[in-house]
Amino acid sequence: GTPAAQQTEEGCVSEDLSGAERTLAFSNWPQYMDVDEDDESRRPSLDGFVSRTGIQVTYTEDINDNNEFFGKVQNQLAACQSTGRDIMVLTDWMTARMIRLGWIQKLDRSKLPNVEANLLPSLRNRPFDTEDQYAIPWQSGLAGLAYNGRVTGEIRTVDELLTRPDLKGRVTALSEMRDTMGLLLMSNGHDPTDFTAAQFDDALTKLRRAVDSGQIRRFTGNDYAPDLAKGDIAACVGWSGDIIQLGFEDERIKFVVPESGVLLWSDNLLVPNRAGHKANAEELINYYYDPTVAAQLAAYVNYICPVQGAQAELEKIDPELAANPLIFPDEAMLAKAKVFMALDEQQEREYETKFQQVIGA
Amino acid sequence: MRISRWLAEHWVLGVALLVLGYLFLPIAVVAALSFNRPSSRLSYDFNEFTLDNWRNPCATSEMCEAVLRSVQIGFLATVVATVLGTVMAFALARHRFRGRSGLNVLIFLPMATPELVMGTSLLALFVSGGVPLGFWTIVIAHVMFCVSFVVVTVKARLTGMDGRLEEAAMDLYAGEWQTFRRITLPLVLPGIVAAALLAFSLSFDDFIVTNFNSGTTVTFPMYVWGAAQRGIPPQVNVIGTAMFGVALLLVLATSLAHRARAGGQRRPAP
Amino acid sequence: MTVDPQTSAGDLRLAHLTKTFGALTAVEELDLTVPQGSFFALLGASGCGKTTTLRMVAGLEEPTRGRVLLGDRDITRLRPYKRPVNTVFQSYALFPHLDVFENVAFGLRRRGIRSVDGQVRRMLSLVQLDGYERHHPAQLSGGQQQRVALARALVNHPQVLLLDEPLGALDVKLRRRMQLELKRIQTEVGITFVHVTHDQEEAMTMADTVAVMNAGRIEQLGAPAEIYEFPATAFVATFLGQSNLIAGDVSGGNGGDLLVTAYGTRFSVPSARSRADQGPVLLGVRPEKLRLAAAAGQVPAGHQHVEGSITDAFYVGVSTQYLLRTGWGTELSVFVANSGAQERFAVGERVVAHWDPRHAFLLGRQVDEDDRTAPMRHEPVGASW
Amino acid sequence: MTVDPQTSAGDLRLAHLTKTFGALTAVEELDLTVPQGSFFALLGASGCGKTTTLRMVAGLEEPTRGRVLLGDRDITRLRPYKRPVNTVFQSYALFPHLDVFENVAFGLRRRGIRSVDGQVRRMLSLVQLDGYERHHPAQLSGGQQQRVALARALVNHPQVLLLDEPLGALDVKLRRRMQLELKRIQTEVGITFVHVTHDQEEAMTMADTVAVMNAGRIEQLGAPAEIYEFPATAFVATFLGQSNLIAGDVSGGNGGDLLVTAYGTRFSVPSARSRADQGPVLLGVRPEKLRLAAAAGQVPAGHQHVEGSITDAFYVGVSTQYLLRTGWGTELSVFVANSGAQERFAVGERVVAHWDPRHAFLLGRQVDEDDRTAPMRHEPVGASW
Amino acid sequence: MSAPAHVPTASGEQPASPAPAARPGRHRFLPYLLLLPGAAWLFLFFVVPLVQLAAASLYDPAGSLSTGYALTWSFDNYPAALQAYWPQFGRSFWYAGIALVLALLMGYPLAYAIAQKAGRWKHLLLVCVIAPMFTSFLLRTLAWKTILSDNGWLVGLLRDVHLLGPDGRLLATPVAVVLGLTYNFLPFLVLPLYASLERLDRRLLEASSDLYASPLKTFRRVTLPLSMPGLTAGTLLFFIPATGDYLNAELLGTPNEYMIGNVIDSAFLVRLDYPQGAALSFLLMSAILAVVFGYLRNAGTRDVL
Ligand SMILES: Nc1ncnc2c1ncn2[C@@H]1O[C@H](COP(=O)(O)OP(=O)(O)OP(=O)(O)O)[C@@H](O)[C@H]1O
Ligand SMILES: Nc1ncnc2c1ncn2[C@@H]1O[C@H](COP(=O)(O)OP(=O)(O)OP(=O)(O)O)[C@@H](O)[C@H]1O
Ligand SMILES: NCCCCNCCCN
Ligand SMILES: [Mg+2]
Ligand SMILES: [Mg+2]
Repeated sequence: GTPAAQQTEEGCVSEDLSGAERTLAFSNWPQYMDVDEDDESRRPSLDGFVSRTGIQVTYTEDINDNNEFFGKVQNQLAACQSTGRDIMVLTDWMTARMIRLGWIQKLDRSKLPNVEANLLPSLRNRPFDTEDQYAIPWQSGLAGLAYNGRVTGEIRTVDELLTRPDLKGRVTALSEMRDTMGLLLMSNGHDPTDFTAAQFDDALTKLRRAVDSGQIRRFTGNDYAPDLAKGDIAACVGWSGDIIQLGFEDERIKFVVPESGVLLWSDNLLVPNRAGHKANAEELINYYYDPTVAAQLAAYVNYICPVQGAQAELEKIDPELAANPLIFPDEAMLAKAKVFMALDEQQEREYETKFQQVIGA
Repeated sequence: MRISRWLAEHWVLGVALLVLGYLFLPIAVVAALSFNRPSSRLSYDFNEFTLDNWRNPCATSEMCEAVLRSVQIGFLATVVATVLGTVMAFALARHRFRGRSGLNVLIFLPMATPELVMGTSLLALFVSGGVPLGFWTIVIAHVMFCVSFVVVTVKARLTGMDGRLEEAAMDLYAGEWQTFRRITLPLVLPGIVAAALLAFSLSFDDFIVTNFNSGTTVTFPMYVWGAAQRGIPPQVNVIGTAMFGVALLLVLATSLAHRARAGGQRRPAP
Repeated sequence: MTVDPQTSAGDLRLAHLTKTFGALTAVEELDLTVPQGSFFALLGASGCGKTTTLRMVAGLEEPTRGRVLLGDRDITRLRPYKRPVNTVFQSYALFPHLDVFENVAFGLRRRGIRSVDGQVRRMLSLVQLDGYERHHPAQLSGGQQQRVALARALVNHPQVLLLDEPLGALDVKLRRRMQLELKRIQTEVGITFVHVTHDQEEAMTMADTVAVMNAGRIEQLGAPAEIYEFPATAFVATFLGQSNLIAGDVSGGNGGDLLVTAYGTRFSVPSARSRADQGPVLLGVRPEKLRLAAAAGQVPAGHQHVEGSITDAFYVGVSTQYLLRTGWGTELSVFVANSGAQERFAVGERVVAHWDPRHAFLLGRQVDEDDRTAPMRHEPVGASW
Repeated sequence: MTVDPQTSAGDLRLAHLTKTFGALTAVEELDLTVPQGSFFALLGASGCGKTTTLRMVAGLEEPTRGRVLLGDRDITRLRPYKRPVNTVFQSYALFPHLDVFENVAFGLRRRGIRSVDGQVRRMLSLVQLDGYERHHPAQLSGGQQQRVALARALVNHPQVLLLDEPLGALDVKLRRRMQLELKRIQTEVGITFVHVTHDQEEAMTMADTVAVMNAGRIEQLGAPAEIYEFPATAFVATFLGQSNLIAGDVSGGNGGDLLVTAYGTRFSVPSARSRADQGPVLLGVRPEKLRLAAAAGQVPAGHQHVEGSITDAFYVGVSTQYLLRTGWGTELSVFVANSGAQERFAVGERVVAHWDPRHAFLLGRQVDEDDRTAPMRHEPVGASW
Repeated sequence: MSAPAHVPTASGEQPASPAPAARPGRHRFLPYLLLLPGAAWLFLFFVVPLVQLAAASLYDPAGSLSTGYALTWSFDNYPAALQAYWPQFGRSFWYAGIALVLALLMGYPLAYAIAQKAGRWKHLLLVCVIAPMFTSFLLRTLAWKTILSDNGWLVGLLRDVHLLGPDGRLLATPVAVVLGLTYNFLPFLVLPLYASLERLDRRLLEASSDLYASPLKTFRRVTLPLSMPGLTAGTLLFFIPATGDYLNAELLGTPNEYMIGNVIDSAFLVRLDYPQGAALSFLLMSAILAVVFGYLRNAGTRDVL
């Protein structure tokens, strides 16, 4: 057999080499960092961090999907080995799992004054990290629908996405169970914050039908974006910021908040065990909680910014963006946005397995 | 009548050319895109001709590092696998010993095992052994799946070789080592070169096994995989096209060199 | 077949040489001396152990027993590359990746000789291959390849050159040419040649000494004409050239002659040409020694004769070959040169075959052995092939 | 060399058959009739177009011009698998993946014949391979393979069987055996055999008709003895058997004889044996037709003679071959059968070579042509090889 | 004749040198020495992991990451895995099989033409078969994605000639997956086949046509059987990786085309169900081996590789 993957603070000690090595390995999702319009190899906010602190950042966009990424690093973390990354960005539920497994290093709050000052209250003291010492939000966002108006007409509802004949085979959904199933639960009139197993099964049946009929081409991670942009995919389940970014290049690509509701989630900055540069990571976290930096980032990625005061800063750069409810959600938007309920290990396994079976793997 | 006879004799060539066309079709797309200035980062359509990508193939340093890394891994894996495999091929072709058939199975099995299975099982080994994943675990894995191909290729060449040549060399005052160095090795060399080329192409192109055993190390195929998820920089196509060209030149050069050594066309029998 | 007592410094001697492969004895207690500088031919049926013998001399095979000596030096256990012996292999075994020059230079280079150029060129010119230095073996004709193989061996000035059917793969015409060439070169360089061949004519025309091997042993050894004219055994008589052998019994003596009775007829053979002087014998006459006459009256005095009828006749240009059925039912074969002088006979004609008793020879015979007819040139030699 | 006007239903006729490969003309305007049921041999130097001719008959090569007819049927453009013609290939081309039985059955099965068993077994027994049905070609000796190839072709009862040097790869001994075998089988089955060979002896002993080809054309065609005894051209005289050719000029006639002056000496040749009756000629005598005498006085009446001294002598068992230097400096070659009756001569001795004029023949000569000596058996035939 | 009585010894006899002259005893251990490094490598990095994987396939399926997995010899994992994923299983063999047929239809003429008809272009053509392997597998597959894309010229062309309906697609269909499999593994089929066809003696083909076999019959009765060793080796080298592949299905297909490789991939990397992943891996391997040995038996050439 294999031993449990559970680690403890005492059992798996990480050494911080930040004093000697001014470097940082940063794993993130694609389209989650501002890029210079003229020179795509430059990332202004990150470059700002480098010049401000002298810490060299190796920035890798190698997270496409929470599960996929977990699969990549779990062997090392379970064995208390370095993943080669100092900081990484994962969604709430995955963050919760990692913390539960003891794979995440505790941050030194004293080195995060900006976080202390500017983290949105709604994102503090969350159940999986009651003292905000493991996971600091990077961005929040919405999971909803998107379409490319160049190749199809407008889409308003989840049902349209799953059944409209002209979309057959040109639709993708997310392999992120909570996003896809959350939308389906809501389209069935159920509440993703609080649903029963039967309700889940109903939603899953609906999904299966769409898969079997060939309506859904693929279940994707973040990689739906290029296909949607190209028009290979007419419509999909996607994440707000990505779509808005695509919309800048082609205004016919639109994000849709279905009437039945959207999913709200946050991605968090995490320092895994055996990461050698925790202090450098803390400097980075603190840097991004500077409202001007946060605004710079938000202006590009168009996700929901967790930093108080960023909206004011953004107003200075781009007032139109600052008023976009998808970036700084208003009450109406928040009413439609639901957070997928927390699952215990047993539930998670059960629902994941069922979901995976439907999405074909 | 004559036309039908000509057709009867040449249609195969026609089909072969069509199939070659099929083999080259995607390469042509890759090559074309290497001259493309994409309309946007996420676009993969041919937009506008440019030489920029070729002038500046390292737009992203990750990509060029990945290419370099893949070449290094490919080189190391090729050298090790070729040495190990060649030596094994010699033992198998030239000696009778106990356990031969078992060994043949051991060599055949990796070729009969889906890459996925090899990748996952090897990963489990590294993790349970506490071996940090990275460059060297990739090399180890690549050597493992290349060795069998090398053995098979070299062995075929060796068994086809006339053993009397070695006797003739010994008769002509060449000791064991000299015989090996002057006769056996040069004669088997084309087989070894072919095996090495095969090994390199297998290693350079591997995604599945590498993906499982790479840790955070990124090889070129893995870079392409990742890039495909977020929009491929056109320079990737430059690398792809260049590798194709290099392969063409390399293989062509070796076969020309070989032909030159063998001394051209065989004379018709007297 | 015993070791020659007086041997010179460079003679090749095999003493009690034996080689067994598992249960099979390929070479059995071979004793043999090949005088230095001679052209020695080893003849024998397929599988009789010729190649094995040569391989032991070359060091490519280790003898089970016995010794190989060069002069007084025992080389039995020397590795092949340490022996002053070279081989021309049947299939030439030219190195395909080396050109003609490098093939020939191979042995010299292996012995650490630096300036090989002169020697190689001289050797290539000896075998008339000047200008072919940069050709590769695949670009040469069979005859040219053969000469490269020869040059490659000769350039080393070995004490002994072994030739294992070097002409076996050539067509008849080329073969004849190469034979002369080999002989010329051997005369020129004066090295000991040990030549293995299947072809008796080849052995006879080229060698100073011929050894006829049978089942791992040597049956007879001597000058070609000596063996041909007076073979020691029935095997030799039929293997080297062809013979009509008539089964009979010695019935007495008559001065220098032995009397033999066969099928009720009496024949005489000079005792000097007899290998047996009593009991069952085979009376041998070579087909070209037999002559034909239309009637017994035309038989020259002193000749012996047998009557019969022609059952077959073959015109082969130079000669005509007849098959004659004797009164007692077996057949004799007669070769008559087409010199224009002889009468022609037709199939069915009754004729008399006659011969000078001095051309006959007498061999010992196993009791159950029967007559043997010399096969005509175009007749199957044995039943099984 | 022209088409035989009266042809029977099954004759193989080649009419103006021509094949060019690029600039090279391999076969040139060949006209030839091979009578049904005959054993026809095609002889010629390497590269003269024999194989190409056969391949056109088999349908494996398409003629550039001309026609191939079987009886009255034009088969020039018929695909090979539709012709009643089979080939025994030089290398046999046996199917290595099929056993002997299946090799032989191949053609029958392809023609849709179901019960092949009896036919195949009968054929195997004809070539004496009963019991070898389940052997694979790799397990057979060369001679056995040859017979399988033969059986595989014969079992189809083709109208014409083409044999392209089927014996070329065999060693001399086996070759002789196979020749007889082939002849026997042809006599038995009565199929037309067209046999290509390099070996003139082979052609002469086996064929009813021999055609000598040279550079894409046929030089002479006829019964073997006819061609041998009275060749039409110098090429034929030296290619089929061997000849001493003496350059001279016709100096007049004398009854039924022509008088030839060569080197100041007068010789006569019956006009019936002359291919030219004026101008420069070659006087031909075959070496076995020459006889040796110690002195001019011993030359029989009516014989013509040349004096000279022996420069070389080869003992080859059946015969001894002498080289004689004539007074005018060229050489003659003389074969003397070792029948025991003839005197032996030593190198250096002065002798007289003589012949019956009826054994000489006369050929036309190019003005610049010189003497040619029949090569001795063991002398190089040409300068370049 | 002054013969060199002594020849300088070739010094430094190497263990790696083969000794054609059989010297009993001399090289008894040499083969083992030669085999040791390679065999050890394969043993350590192939056999041992495989055994480990075998053990993993028998873990308690109720185990989890946080609790760990216990080896409970749960053979039930096998039927359970098969039951859950037999469609993907079947599909793997089905797609690989169709791809094999296509590859044979394309690869045989190609190999044949190169070996027998190409004359002096032989080497160049052979290079052309190998060279694409140097352009990344992924790049080529992505290129196929572009070629087959709904808005691409190919689909447009096929729609124009009505081989595809107005809404017809190529990408994300079984056709695309099978095409991708065919494409990617074709060189592995062609190379051994070529080696075998190159050795084919043309004279045998002539003999066959001389013996009344039409070109088709000649192919069926002579060419095909004689190329069997290469065909067998090529078939295996094509079929095995094709069956276990998941990238083509992933990139060119939809969940409806997913093969067993996709399932194993997700079992190991996404669902983290090691027992099931391992069990599926072993099921796949044994299925492949069963097919292979069944095939080898029929092909009659055991000694292909
Ligand atoms: N390595 C070996 N192992 C077993 N038997 C062998 C070996 N080499 C030769 N023999 C056997 O020894 C006998 C003599 O073989 P050898 O090759 O010396 O014959 P040969 O006279 O050269 O025949 P050929 O004229 O056919 O070449 C044969 O019966 C042969 O099969
Ligand atoms: N396919 C071909 N292409 C070009 N030239 C050819 C071809 N086949 C034969 N030739 C040439 O045609 C001539 C006649 O060849 P062919 O094979 O008929 O000769 P051959 O009489 O059979 O000779 P051999 O006795 O050597 O077999 C030769 O010069 C040969 O080189
Ligand atoms: N381009 C950045 C997308 C980040 C998505 N994070 C995953 C959220 C899952 N609910
Ligand atoms: Mg031998
Ligand atoms: Mg020919």
